[in-house]
Amino acid sequence: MELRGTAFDPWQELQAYQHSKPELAGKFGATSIFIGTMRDFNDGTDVQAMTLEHYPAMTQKHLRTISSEAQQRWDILDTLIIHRYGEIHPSEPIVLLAVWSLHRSESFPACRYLIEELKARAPFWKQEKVKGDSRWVEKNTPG
Amino acid sequence: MELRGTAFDPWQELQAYQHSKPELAGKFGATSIFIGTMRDFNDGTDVQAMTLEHYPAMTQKHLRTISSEAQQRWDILDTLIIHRYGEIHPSEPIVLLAVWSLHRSESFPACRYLIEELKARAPFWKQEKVKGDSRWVEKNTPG
Amino acid sequence: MSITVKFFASLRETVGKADAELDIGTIRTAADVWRVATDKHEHTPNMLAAINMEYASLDDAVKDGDEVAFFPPVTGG
Amino acid sequence: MSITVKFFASLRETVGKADAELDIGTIRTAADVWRVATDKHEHTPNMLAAINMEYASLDDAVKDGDEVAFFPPVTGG
Repeated sequence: MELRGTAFDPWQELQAYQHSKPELAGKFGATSIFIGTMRDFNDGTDVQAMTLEHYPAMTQKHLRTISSEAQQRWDILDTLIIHRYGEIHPSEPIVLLAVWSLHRSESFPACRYLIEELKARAPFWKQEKVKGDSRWVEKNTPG
Repeated sequence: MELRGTAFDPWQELQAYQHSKPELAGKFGATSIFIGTMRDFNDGTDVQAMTLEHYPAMTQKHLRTISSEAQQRWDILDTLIIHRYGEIHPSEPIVLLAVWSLHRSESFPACRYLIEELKARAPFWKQEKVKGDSRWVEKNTPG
Repeated sequence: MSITVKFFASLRETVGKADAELDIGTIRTAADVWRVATDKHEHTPNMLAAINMEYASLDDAVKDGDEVAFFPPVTGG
Repeated sequence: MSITVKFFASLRETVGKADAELDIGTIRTAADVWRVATDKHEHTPNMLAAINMEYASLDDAVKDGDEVAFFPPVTGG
């Protein structure tokens, strides 16, 4: 679980993370991944950039909780959560979630649970830059 | 959609594929990915290697069909399917699936659909090497 | 005998500050914290509150040393 | 006037060949193809058949030029 203030490459992160866990090699049969990426438009208008504000200690606490809830509900081997904060530009990843398990019947619902709970509970707030102005995003798209 | 006779790195494939589609940049908000990986055990015994036999023309046809069915059922921007055949070793990816869409409510069910339909319909057959012997895998784990 | 208060996102802008430190005095609930810290500022009905990093209702009790936060609906991910 | 036949995986091993080419003769259905190509070999009830790359039932009709395949339940992914 990591909060990141600068842009990251999800493929490099996944490769490095899996490499850092040699004990998983040969043990998992299923990996489910979700990446949320910033688009260059929202609600019909162009978006130049976005600032993601957060409540650091509470965010960390809740991402850890969500992750252990997933580990309790499903038989999974490992999870990875990386979430951006700060200024974000179109086509940059906002969130990367990955779940490793023996079978897909565990990794799929666990990955979905992580993103739904993260969106419902993790204290982040998006402010979009639209035509020089700033607007707060009032709510997330439903899952 | 590609059938691959040799080992591949899913992260490199994803990076290269996304790089090859600059028109997608900034347009997608959600990417759902599934990777099926060979384990070093199955049904309680160690597995040294696996041979994946397939029916090439029928496999290609069905993977294309499954992919266009997903594109018809959900509002998705792109899909990627890479599937191995031939001799596979533990911890090598067998299948890589990715779906790009605006929102997660499209990418998640589409990605799940791809793997369930692939497992149900694509003509592949696994033969495991166990203690020097070969055994055919009789059926897949349910989803 | 004090309470730390935090405001985030649009609420931080509306209230005009990010933090406050309150003497506990007659404060008993999160709603009291809001009233004292914002000088009875009105808030939207969908405002969220957290006490010590856990979601709380405005009726929930606060005690000395607590950190109380107020913010709009969350929009991460 | 011929039918191309293919056998895969454990079925290829049981039958002892991967391919066959049949004169169409009195062959009308996929079941006829199986009987002629395998010399009336028994098959498991879960055997699958495909005609021209599409899943088919053993009762389905075949015609000149068709490719008919027989295989066990698929186990990809």
